[in-house]
Amino acid sequence: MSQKNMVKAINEALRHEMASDDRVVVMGEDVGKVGGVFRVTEGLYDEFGEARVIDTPLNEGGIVGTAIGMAAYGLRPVPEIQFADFIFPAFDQIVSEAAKYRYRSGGEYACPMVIRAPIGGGIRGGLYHSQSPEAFFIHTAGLKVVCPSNPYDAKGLLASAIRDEDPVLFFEPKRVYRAVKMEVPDEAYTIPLGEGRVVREGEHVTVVAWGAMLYEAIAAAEEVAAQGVSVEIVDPRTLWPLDLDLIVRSVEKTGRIVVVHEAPKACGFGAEILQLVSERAFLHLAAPPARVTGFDTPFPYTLENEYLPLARRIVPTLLETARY
Amino acid sequence: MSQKNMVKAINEALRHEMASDDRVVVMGEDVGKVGGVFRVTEGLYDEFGEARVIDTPLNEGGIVGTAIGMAAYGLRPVPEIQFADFIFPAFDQIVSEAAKYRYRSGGEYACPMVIRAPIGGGIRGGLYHSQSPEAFFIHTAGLKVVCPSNPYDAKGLLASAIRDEDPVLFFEPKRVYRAVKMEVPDEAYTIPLGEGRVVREGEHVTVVAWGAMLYEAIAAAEEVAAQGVSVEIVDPRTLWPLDLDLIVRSVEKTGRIVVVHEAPKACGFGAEILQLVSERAFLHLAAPPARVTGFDTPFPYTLENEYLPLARRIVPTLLETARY
Amino acid sequence: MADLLEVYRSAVRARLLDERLAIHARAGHIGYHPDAARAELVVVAATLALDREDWIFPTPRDHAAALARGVSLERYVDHAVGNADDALGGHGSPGMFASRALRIASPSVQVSQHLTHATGLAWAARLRGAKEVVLALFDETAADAGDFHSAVNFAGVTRAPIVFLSKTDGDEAPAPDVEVREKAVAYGVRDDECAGDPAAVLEHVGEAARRARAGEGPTLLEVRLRKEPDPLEALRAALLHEGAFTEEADFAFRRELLLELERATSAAFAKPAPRLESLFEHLYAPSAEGALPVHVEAQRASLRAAYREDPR
Amino acid sequence: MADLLEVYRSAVRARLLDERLAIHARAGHIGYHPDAARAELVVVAATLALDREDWIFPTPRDHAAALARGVSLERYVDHAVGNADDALGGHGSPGMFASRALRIASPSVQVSQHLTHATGLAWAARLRGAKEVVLALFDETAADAGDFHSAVNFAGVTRAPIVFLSKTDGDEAPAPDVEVREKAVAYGVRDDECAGDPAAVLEHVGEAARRARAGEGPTLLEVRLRKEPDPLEALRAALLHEGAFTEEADFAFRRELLLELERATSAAFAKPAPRLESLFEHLYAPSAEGALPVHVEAQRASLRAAYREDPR
Ligand SMILES: Cc1ncc(C[n+]2csc(CCOP(=O)(O)OP(=O)(O)O)c2C)c(N)n1
Ligand SMILES: Cc1ncc(C[n+]2csc(CCOP(=O)(O)OP(=O)(O)O)c2C)c(N)n1
Ligand SMILES: [Mg+2]
Ligand SMILES: [Mg+2]
Repeated sequence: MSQKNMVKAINEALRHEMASDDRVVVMGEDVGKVGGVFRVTEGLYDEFGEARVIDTPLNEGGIVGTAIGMAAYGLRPVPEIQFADFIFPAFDQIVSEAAKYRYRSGGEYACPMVIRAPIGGGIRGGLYHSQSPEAFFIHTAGLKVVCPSNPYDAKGLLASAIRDEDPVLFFEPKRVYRAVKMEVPDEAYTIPLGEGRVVREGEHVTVVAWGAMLYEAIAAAEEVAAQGVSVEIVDPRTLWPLDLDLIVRSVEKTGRIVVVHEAPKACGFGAEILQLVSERAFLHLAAPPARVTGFDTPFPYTLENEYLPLARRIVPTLLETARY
Repeated sequence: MSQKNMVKAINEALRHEMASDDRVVVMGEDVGKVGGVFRVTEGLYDEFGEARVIDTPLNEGGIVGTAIGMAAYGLRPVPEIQFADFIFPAFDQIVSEAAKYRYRSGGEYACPMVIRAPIGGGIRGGLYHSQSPEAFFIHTAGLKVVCPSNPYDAKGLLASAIRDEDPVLFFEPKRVYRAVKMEVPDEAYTIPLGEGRVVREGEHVTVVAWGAMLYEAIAAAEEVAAQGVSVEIVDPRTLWPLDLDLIVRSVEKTGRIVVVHEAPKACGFGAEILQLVSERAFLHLAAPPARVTGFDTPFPYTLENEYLPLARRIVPTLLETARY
Repeated sequence: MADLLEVYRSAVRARLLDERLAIHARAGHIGYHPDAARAELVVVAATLALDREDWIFPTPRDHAAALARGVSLERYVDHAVGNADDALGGHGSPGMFASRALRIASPSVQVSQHLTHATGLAWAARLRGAKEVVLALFDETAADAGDFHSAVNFAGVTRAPIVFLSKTDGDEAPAPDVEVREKAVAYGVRDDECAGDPAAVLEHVGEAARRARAGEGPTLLEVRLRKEPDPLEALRAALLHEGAFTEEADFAFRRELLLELERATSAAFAKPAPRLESLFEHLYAPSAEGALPVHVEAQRASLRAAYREDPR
Repeated sequence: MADLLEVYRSAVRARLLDERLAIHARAGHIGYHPDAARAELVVVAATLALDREDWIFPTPRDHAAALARGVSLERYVDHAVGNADDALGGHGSPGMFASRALRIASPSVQVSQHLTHATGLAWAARLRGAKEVVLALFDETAADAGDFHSAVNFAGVTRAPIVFLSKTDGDEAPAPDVEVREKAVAYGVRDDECAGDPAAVLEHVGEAARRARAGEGPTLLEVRLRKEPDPLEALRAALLHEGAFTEEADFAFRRELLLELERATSAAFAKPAPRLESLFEHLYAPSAEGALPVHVEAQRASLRAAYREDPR
């Protein structure tokens, strides 16, 4: 047990899984000798060698496509995409192939793999180093989508994702990578996919937030607490399949819900969560289900803090929802 | 004015726009001499020649990518994707490039183009000839998305899309292509993007449906009418930007809403429409907003009619919603 | 090595299957049928040039590979019909037949995407020290698509044990004026070519597979197919001429096949469709408790409710 | 044709800009700065080898092209800072500078995607009967990405008037062992190569552009860059040696530039950020009435409300 950041926690999960299962291989652009742009795979090349920590050409479609073949053979590839923004050259392979490989073959073949990619804004990276594409993959049947908000969850969820029999998108909030440190066990452990967590208990409004925005939700909750509004915060951790029961239980108590996410609003995951809640807990809703999200524009360079749903933009929606 | 099917109506719109604006070019796999897999571009090659009706290599990313360059030069390309299922090799070019071209260059460059693609099931085409990917593009800021349900709308909307200054995804319900005939003027006309249409007036429940599913919604409405449930049906025609005012006005009257679509449910466009209605008309809602959609699985081969939200699956939800 | 008679017999099975399923497709009994487009001899010969533990990545047109590995006509027709006995559970559309036991991979409908999978599997086999080789089939137009570039490039970089086989339509001119085999140099991959006759294919695929197995890396093999006159007819004439069989024997062989097809199709169409619930199977691996994810279970229940009186 | 002195002067501007913006990037004053990585001489020479009505598709590292076409340091720094005067409205991240007036296209951050745009524009120009030529710049690793394949293939098919210029890192070995220029044959495109010195680049790009303009089709030109010793230093020494300028004159020239940079950066950082509302501009073409789509207008209003006291 020691204080670790998320980069270290993920690195440990990779190391443990590779050590205990020789089918696990890591691959991607500069993941080997360089250890990845964010140094998440550092040291793995030295420990496991070039046959299991593989530097690939610059071609995300090729990375995911070859990983599908490796998975079909029986390996457990863990491809890294340098930024989630660069996942789109691999979109066809993920959406048309990996997601449907088991289904279309009637279970003859499966596609156990974990695609890791940093997501989110806040590093002044502009349009193509900041996006949060989770909704695309949630809309694609056959995938699972995970987004941890802290080092402890990241380590346990990644272990589960690697042991899962199906393709998992594992999105890492890059703004959290080195910003948050906490006690993380040195040994391997798992956190089951599909289980959310109540991060803060409260009475008046339920907030669902994940990744880097969880911290903004917490900051907003602190702020409105001073005005007598008590906020319960749920971190779903696994975005899909969603732990809807946990959210519904919370809404049954509070009667109000706000979802926060960085991605654009239109057809974002917020709409899905809120519509599911409207379906399951309609009579409990005392106020319109609400969202605070990135805008329906590309991710801007200069005004990124205005674009992001930071506490400043969450607070008014919390107050409005609580006082509706 | 004469009876025309949607294939003919779209073909006429292309011909009119090409004749009146020499910047308009059609391009794609076998759109030239062959006239397209569905014969939508038939005759254009003979009329306008190979410089304006262009057969391309089999590479959708190349088709859309070159179209972006052509648009930057000042042309108005209208690329065809043979099936919407094959749009994914072009996904990166559409989502990362076309959608953001104007925004990222501060308006120095624009990207006026219309990507045409047939969508939807019902032709026993299985996984890769049946999908409805509209939500992916609605989630991508900077695009417009159109889906006509009949020949008249198709002709007028396509003309508007081609004259629009921004990239438009124009999805054609392939099951409707030759199944529906109606009076369509021979001369050119436009229907503005962003304007929906009330297809059927009713009192008790609002249904939003588009493309081929509109006809299923109508069939379901007929069926429940016999049981005293009066259904109002809205066809948004342009999916994004959405004519939300029209839908909200209807819900203010009926107090109930059901969205029908072929695409999978999770993060589908239904969630967005319903959440927008919850935000705008919460106090008018007398029943939970509901959806009848394709399932969260890939599109199956054999059981496609069970997968699709046909009238049989719409009816129970209409009754439940009306009687809530 | 397989002999031409064996190739012929497998190819005739594929051809008669094509003719039969084309009828059912036209009549609307099945969704559609991607036929071999007269390339069955090439596909069969390439398949028989491999060892049984080698892997094949076919296109949806290459059912001849599955037949050559022993798939019965009935099993394939069950798949094309998508009935309750379909190995793919009625999920995959016609041509997507796959079998792990036979080492026939799941074909991609997106042209060329399976090529990258093939490279990945070959590379994985090599990383694991296996001696297995991969054959990846494609039609020449697929070389324009993006995944051809990824697949051959990754194969070049990894020296994966793979044979990319282009079934090149020798009656169509390439555009631009570049043969598929000429693209090999762009990836540092060995290229080769041969005519579409089965003896040549047996030899060239056999040799490329041998090199791959020996660690000498990938080959891009262009097979130039002439579809006129019908190559299967030409082989039949040659074998007859050589006395490999008599007209009567061939006639009897074909009649037997036609009867088998008749039985297979009658049986296949008589079988029920897959159960309603099968729609939700093989989406994810079954959980230990057999439970579906909550959202899927809700959808299953709603379908069941809408089809309450339906016995399926 | 441009002379080496002109190339030198533009390249020094680019270099000093790089040095300055690297400091601001490290200090966190700007998001980041994609520098020219010692390829500025190549980029400048290639730019000056073209006519002014020719089009350039740069990577985000190729600001030297914009400078060579007359963009002031202040204008570029405004962009890197993303202030209210940024030509891109604070939308594009550093390196995405674009100018229709200067025929500098919007660079893609997704490596290689701009190459396909370049082919499309060249093809469009040819379809319209214009004599304009396109220069598309890339770093050699981009040849692995999918859009390189699409772009060069479409250029080969259409015979578009385009020069693809690979800035190949001569200090890195290609993997597999294939030079970028060798890939041209896969697409039926002419290939060429030269060293990274500006005279060679002027000549080879000039010649490739001449061919393109004359309807002789595309060229894939591989420029082999050696980054050690610093090529800009080498050119400086050569020009000094030839007497093109004196040490003193060069010193004065650089001091002038440094002052200009000082003014540009001070000015750029003193300027306000773009207005809040600018977040929603250039999403779509402005409507006739200037109204935003309903959903965007609602978002604009909510932002404004959250920043009520903010004067921007
Ligand atoms: C990515 C993708 N785009 C489009 C298609 C549709 N498609 C199937 S085969 C084919 C090409 C047909 O040309 P060719 O291979 O020459 O076959 P031929 O028509 O000559 O038999 C196309 C465009 C596809 N399967 N995948
Ligand atoms: C599609 C895509 N994937 C990944 C990246 C991130 N990326 C930017 S440059 C680059 C390659 C760096 O290698 P090289 O071109 O050799 O530059 P060097 O590091 O040698 O300067 C990568 C992977 C990208 N821009 N686009
Ligand atoms: Mg062909
Ligand atoms: Mg390099």
